[in-house]
Amino acid sequence: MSTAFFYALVGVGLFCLGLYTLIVQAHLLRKILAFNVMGSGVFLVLVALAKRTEDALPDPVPHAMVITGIVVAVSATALALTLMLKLAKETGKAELAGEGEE
Amino acid sequence: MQTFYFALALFLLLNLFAGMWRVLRGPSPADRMLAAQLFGTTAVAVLLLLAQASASPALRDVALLFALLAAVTAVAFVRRAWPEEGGERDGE
Amino acid sequence: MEALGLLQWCLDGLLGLGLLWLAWRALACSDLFKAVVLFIAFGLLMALAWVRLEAPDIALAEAAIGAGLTGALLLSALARLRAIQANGTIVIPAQQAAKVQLSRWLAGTILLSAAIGLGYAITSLPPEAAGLSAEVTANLAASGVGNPVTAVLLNFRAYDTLLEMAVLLLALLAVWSLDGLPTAEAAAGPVLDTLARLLTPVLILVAAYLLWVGADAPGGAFQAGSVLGAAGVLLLLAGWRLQPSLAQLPLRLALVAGSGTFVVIALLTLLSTGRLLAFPPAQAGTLILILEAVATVSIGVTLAALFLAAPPGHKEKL
Amino acid sequence: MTASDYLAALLLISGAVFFLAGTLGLLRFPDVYTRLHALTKADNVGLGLVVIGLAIQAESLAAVGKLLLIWLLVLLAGASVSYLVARGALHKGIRLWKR
Repeated sequence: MSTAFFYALVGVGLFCLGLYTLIVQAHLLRKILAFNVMGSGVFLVLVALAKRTEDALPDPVPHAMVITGIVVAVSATALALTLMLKLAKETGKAELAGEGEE
Repeated sequence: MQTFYFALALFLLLNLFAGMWRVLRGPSPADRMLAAQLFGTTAVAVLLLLAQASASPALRDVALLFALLAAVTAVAFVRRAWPEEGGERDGE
Repeated sequence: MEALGLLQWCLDGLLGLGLLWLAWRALACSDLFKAVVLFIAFGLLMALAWVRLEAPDIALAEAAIGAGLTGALLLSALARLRAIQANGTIVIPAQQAAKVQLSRWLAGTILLSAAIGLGYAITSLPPEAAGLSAEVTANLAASGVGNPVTAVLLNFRAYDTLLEMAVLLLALLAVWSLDGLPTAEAAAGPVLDTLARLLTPVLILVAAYLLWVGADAPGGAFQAGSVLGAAGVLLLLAGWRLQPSLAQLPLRLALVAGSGTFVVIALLTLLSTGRLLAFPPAQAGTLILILEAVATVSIGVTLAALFLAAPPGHKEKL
Repeated sequence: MTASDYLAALLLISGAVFFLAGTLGLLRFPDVYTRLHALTKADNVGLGLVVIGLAIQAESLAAVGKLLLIWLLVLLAGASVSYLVARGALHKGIRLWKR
């Protein structure tokens, strides 16, 4: 197995770990972290699979997409954090209302 | 020489993971933050070694960024996120 | 040569497993502060992983964003959350333990099988795939720059970058419209003040350097903009605020300059060449440099404003 | 291997030893203040030795300059952050460790 595939598998692991946390954890800050980990997993898969070139430079198109993605991810994180704080200010807790409770 | 650089980089990376124990253990937030600070410096050293080993000077720019921004997270911690310890307002 | 290969494998293995372990610890631990610190360490290891994957451009972006912005954003959000919950009621969720256990098992099983399926899909991909690298290399000479990633970002797929500038602006508008919760900073002591004064010019210089080398070596507008944003974060943390006279029109102009220039150049190319953002090869280098320079300023100002989370001039309260 | 190779290797290994010492101190020392002390050794001396070792091998004078700049920046950040953390810890009432 080459390095590229190893990192791609790590990326898959990160994605699933993040998605699992996103589902089972209630606290919104943790959900935001989980979302970021998922994003990193996707980026890792993209860039790792771009490295499947023999001796040549890796495919630059996924690299460019991931750079864009990192900057978008940080701005989305900033927005999500502000939304979380706003919710906490309104309801006193940083969690989404569950079924049957309002 | 190349093998030697990689061996040292691996050694420093192992060091970094050993320091992870302090982040997990704490006890105070300052301890966790200090460990993160050491990770930054270790990463700078690893990047410089890799830059030399793989003859890619661009990695020195990555190390330069880490060195430049090492203080920002720690300053954010000291100025904003340091919870009261044993004070009347208990954060956690 | 064999020892070298083995060492590289150890390095990659340690990095990959370390990434998974850190992510797991960060997402599973009970203390939120610990989770944030572990996540910061995770970002650091990601930068090393990009280096190992021969993606120095991404490593630069990850280093600038991870070290300069994400940590500060998360830590200050955590502090604000604590302040809010110390005043209000802290609600401890009363969850039905059995139901939670069941849903965890269910989610865990489904995602484990998803991971296995995805892993299988990835390992069954062909081990050699050049992707678009041959096309990019063939057209690099006409792009106006020598760094293939910059060529993709600002010439071949420039519309991506145009829309990305719009996304950044939208995120900031959404944050501003939420009437965010600004934190007043206590006066900075002499050490922090000196640190900010020493580092800010170097940060601006490094941003300019990254912008310039981005044409032919790893670097470019996003990396430079993130470094500028980090400079803004450092200044904000040191208690510096934008003067009221600059906080209105000049700030807003700086925020929209990136998208604005992009749109103007897009229209000009549409009129002259008939295709959106198709640069004539002779002028491509100049156009890219102009676009990148303006985009750098806009990205930097937007990221710093996202960190402040409230329109400048907004009344600050503790 | 030439003489400068040996010198560089020696400097790099001593740098790595300081990193090891810093990590051990971080793990073994009893309180924040003593751990700060250990940390700064890795930051200042460890990275310093690594930088000098690599500067001997560097391909150009510009690369040497960049290496030194990186070291200076880490020194500046390390010193300031150590001061801020130690002062903060005193303010928060974390007691000094006494045997």
